[in-house]
Amino acid sequence: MLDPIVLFFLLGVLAGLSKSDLKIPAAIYEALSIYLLLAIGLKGGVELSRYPLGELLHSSAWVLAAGLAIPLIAYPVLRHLGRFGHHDAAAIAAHYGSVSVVTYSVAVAALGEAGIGHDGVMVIYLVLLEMPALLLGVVLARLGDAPAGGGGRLQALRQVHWGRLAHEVFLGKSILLLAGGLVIGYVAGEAGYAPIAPVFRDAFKGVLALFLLEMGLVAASRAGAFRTSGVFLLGFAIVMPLVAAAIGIATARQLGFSVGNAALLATLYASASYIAAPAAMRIAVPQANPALSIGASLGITFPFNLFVGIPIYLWMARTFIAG
Amino acid sequence: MLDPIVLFFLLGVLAGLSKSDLKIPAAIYEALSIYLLLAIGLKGGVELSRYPLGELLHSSAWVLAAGLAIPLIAYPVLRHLGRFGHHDAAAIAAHYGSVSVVTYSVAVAALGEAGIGHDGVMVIYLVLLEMPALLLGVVLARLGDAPAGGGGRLQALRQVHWGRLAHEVFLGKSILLLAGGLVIGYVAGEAGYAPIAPVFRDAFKGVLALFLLEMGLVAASRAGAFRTSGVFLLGFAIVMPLVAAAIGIATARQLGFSVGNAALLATLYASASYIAAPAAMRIAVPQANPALSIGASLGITFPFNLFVGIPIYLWMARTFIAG
Amino acid sequence: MLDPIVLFFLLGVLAGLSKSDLKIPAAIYEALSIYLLLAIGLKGGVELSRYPLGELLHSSAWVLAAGLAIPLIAYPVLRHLGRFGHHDAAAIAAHYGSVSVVTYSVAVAALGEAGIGHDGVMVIYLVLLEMPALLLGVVLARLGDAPAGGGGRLQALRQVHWGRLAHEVFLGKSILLLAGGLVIGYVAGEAGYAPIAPVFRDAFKGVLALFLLEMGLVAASRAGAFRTSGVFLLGFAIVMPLVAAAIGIATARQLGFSVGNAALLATLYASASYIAAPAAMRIAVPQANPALSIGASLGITFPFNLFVGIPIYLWMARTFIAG
Amino acid sequence: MARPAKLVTVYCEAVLEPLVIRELDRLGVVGYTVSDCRGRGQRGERGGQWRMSANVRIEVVCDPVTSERIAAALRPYEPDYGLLVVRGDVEVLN
Amino acid sequence: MARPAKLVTVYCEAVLEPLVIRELDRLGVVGYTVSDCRGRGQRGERGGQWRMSANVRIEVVCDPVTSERIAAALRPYEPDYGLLVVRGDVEVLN
Amino acid sequence: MARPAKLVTVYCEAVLEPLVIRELDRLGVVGYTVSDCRGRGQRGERGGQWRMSANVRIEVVCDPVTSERIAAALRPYEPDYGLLVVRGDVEVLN
Ligand SMILES: Nc1ncnc2c1ncn2[C@@H]1O[C@H](COP(=O)(O)O)[C@@H](O)[C@H]1O
Ligand SMILES: Nc1ncnc2c1ncn2[C@@H]1O[C@H](COP(=O)(O)O)[C@@H](O)[C@H]1O
Ligand SMILES: Nc1ncnc2c1ncn2[C@@H]1O[C@H](COP(=O)(O)O)[C@@H](O)[C@H]1O
Ligand code: NA
Ligand code: NA
Ligand code: NA
Repeated sequence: MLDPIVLFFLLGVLAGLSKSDLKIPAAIYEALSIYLLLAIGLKGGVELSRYPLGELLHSSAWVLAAGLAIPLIAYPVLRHLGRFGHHDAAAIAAHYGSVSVVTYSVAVAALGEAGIGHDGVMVIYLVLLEMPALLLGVVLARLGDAPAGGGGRLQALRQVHWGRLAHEVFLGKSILLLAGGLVIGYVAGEAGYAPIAPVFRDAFKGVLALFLLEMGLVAASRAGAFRTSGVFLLGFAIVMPLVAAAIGIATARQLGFSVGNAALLATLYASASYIAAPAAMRIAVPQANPALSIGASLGITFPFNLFVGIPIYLWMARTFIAG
Repeated sequence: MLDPIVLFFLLGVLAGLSKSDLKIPAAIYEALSIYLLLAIGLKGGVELSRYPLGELLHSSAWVLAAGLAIPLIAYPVLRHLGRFGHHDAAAIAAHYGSVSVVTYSVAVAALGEAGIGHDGVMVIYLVLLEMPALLLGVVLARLGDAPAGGGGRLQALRQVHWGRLAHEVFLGKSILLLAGGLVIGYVAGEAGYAPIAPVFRDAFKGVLALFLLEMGLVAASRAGAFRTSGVFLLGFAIVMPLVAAAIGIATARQLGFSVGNAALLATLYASASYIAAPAAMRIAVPQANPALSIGASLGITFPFNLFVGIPIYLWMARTFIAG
Repeated sequence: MLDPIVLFFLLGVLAGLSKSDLKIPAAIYEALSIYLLLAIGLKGGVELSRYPLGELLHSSAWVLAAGLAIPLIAYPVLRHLGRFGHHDAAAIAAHYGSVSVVTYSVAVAALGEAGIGHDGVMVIYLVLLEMPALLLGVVLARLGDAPAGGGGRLQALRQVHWGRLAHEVFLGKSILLLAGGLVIGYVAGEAGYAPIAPVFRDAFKGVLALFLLEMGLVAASRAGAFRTSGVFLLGFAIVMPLVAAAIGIATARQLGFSVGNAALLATLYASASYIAAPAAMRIAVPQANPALSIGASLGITFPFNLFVGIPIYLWMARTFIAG
Repeated sequence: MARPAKLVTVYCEAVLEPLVIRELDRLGVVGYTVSDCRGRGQRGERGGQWRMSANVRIEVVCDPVTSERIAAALRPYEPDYGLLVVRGDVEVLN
Repeated sequence: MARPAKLVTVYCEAVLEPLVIRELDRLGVVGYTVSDCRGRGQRGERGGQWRMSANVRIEVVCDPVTSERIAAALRPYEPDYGLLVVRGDVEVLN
Repeated sequence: MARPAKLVTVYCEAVLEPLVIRELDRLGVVGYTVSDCRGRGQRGERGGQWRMSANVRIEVVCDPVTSERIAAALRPYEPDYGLLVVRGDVEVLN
């Protein structure tokens, strides 16, 4: 049930840990991530045109609301069980509330491998879930800064540079490319998509393989940083995705999703961001130590989802969703 | 009639103007432009083998001669109506006399969209038109430097480093890759082209989309520079392409071109260079302000052609050329 | 019989020698070489699953042993006939003992062009032959450092940092990507390979063309360095591949290889490394002048093989191997 | 001809670049040069594999007073970001 | 061991690079180092998105007389091109 | 506030980078910054087209004693590799 594509990640990790001279230039990393975001957006946009928008609107509200539960669960757990400071707890919670484009793509590949269908519009949820958790993370961090009492809290929130934050989050390249691709795909439709499909559809999985190789190299470079962060974070980075996936399955069931869609929603909830979240949190909550949040999301949760999580979420969907 | 591919340009402009953190690395920009130039050359070369060369030679002389009218019209207009100095007038005239590979490619896509055929050998004209206008631009600039009287003029022209200029122009990467691709495509023929076609033909439009995204980012970074150059240049950057396109249609009619070929010739004439011309003019006429010529050609004329010009030129071809 | 793809190399050489402004960014060079190595490994791995491994093991021992004859012939020739110092002789011998991935790929294309089949598992030999010659080269260099007498020699070998050398050689990106691709391809099999095949199989030849363009640029930048190294090295760089190819044909005959496989083995033996070897030798035998070894392998032998060698090796295989 | 000046070099995380430029804007500093780099410091290795581990070097040629102001303006970023600010003496030759 | 020298740093438009190198050739300067960068100056922002807006930094370690000659050779380019030339004192350690 | 220090700049072949870093490790030097560059020197032009012709610039801000040690540690590489080590005076502003 494991797609062989995940082996590229392992190869990257091996190269990184063994200090091989294999290096993927930063310009290529940028190009690959731009491609993946655009390609996913485009595909979602093309499929959107065939979908009843009213139904989507209704589901979206639910998916968003349930999605925000994840950072709201993660924050107190990290703060009180994990004894992290409020900055770190908020930043990590934001990473886990947001989503991972690559994890989603590997799950789509795994569905294909297993012969299970899904709706392309699931990408909408990917776009929707990317950013609210980041805003919530900033709110949690600022509330933690505030002196006790409602007045102090309100003032703390007022001190956030909301404009700059919104800019950072909504005009970050992730949202811009995903949403931009969505709109272009919607406008282009099947006919307009066809001539660019050799690049944006047929090449997708091969490029994803190259990106996973690079992710492995990056994750390996994070191994050291993680070692310092202790056993609690390791456990959190494995248990949190499972809890989030369960929330995803419950939400999917509630909304009458198909097995494939349910598995993808579970995967989205379970995935942690490492493109949009790290950059946004570094600017908005600079007091948080990025080694912790990136170490957990990229160093543990990402490979866990790739190798163990996705098969579990697929099993969960098959078991708890009526075919 | 608008190809959805132009939306990628809009997305790039939006990202640039909103100061998003989306950046396409310079190395990728280079790679994409190398690819586009080579791919266009190759395609033209493959088609060249099926074409009567004698006829092509005859047309080429006409196309070149009519093409040189464009900078010769543009220069006095810019100099006297626009009150530009002779360096700036000459540099801008050179940009509009030369051609844009991407505009040409989008026009080819638009023809495809509209179900109108064209000859692949039109690429020959793209190659031919790229560089004479640049030489003419340098001549105009140097003549402007000269004291009054025929003797002064001759001496001014003698002072041009013709060797270095020819090197800059003929061995610039644009000509080298277009002409190189042409020769390789011609030698390879259909059979030799087939195994590289997945990269150079099937992927063309998708890569063009990515390049347009990048062009949008670059054009947005030019917006400020353009604001200073005033209303005259804005008008010039819109009217000049229309005039040039009319010359193109007339020339095409004269040569008995098909509707598709006529639309492409009009587009070539109407397009302004921003790969070969800026680099060559910067070296050969350093006194000219590049913000003006690049602002006009890339900031105004390029998007104008994409969104408004190409549909107009297509309409012109359909109206004035006998099907 | 010449594949038109080699014309891309000529175009690159032309651009380089004429000092055109065409530059392929280093990041793109890196990306292309990573792609080629991975793609070749993957393809070999997929084909490996259909092949009797026992037979392969037996052939491999022979292929390796015969392959090591090449540096052992090259070294004394360079040392005594060419009057090179032992460091340079050892480094050059190592380059010629190792193999060139691109030369191999062009030979595969030439076989396709000529309609001659071959086994994908030949890639195994490519992987196997890449590195032992490098180790041998280091041994030869160190033995040359040693004072006369067996004891001195042993001690010289003891002084080699074998661990670091093995790291450099086995975890260099060439071996890592080739071997990694091999394993992934083997595990994935045809079914797992199919979805990434548009990138790793269909695009292969087009990307190879782009890489050859870049190789031409690099080779041109080596032209000056080579001029100083004299006529002997020029002769060596042409005769050595022919001798090596002859050893390859003899070995292939001995092992009962098909015509296509024999031509590929001859090409592997005849090819000289310029990805793995230069980097490894620069670290392990720093006293050697890289201008000599790279000038010979990349400046002479590589184009010689492309344009003259491969057709000869193909002819040799056809003549001396029973169809 | 040669005019003495200070060369301030800021080594910092790539994500900090826009914030540093904003501080330069506030101080009215027009000229600067940025280049991409990687490195290591108190906060560990930053290998440049991706944006989160990339560094930049920002160079500003300016007068001594401005150089002090730049240093002061960047001080608040120090506790939270990888940052090194050094200053040397140069002459401007044009 | 340590030999005093001048470090001349030229910040300029990327298209100017071959012209600067040609001037160095004329002056008989063998050694130099070039790196790609972006920046801002009197002529606005040069963000490095494409070659026309890219900058380079050219560093030359040389003796004081040569440094003067380099500055003089580059002066003619100043009116037409984005260009900044600075000089500092260094010691060559090898 | 401003603390005097030395800025050691090592220009060398890209393949030498890991070896230089290893020497820094041995000397207990924590901080350094690396950037990619190209150039020309006694050993001809290194145009940066591929790794074998790429250069790097390694900068280390350190105290005078360490700067001497770095120079000494790199001396053995000099005969076999393209390498230039220079040192200048800077002040650390943070
Ligand atoms: N002593 C140093 N010399 C040169 N660069 C340094 C030094 N210390 C830090 N850096 C650079 O500044 C960045 C951030 O440093 P730090 O905050 O100490 O981790 C590093 O990644 C290096 O690029
Ligand atoms: N004061 C400065 N400090 C550092 N770099 C500068 C400065 N002024 C200009 N530059 C660099 O030189 C380039 C050209 O400058 P300019 O001609 O003033 O536009 C700029 O794009 C910057 O990279
Ligand atoms: N005088 C110099 N000024 C600046 N950089 C230099 C100088 N000499 C050498 N380099 C750099 O050091 C590298 C190796 O120099 P070399 O060993 O002399 O070939 C060159 O490729 C340049 O990048
Ligand atoms: Na999540
Ligand atoms: Na034109
Ligand atoms: Na060989």
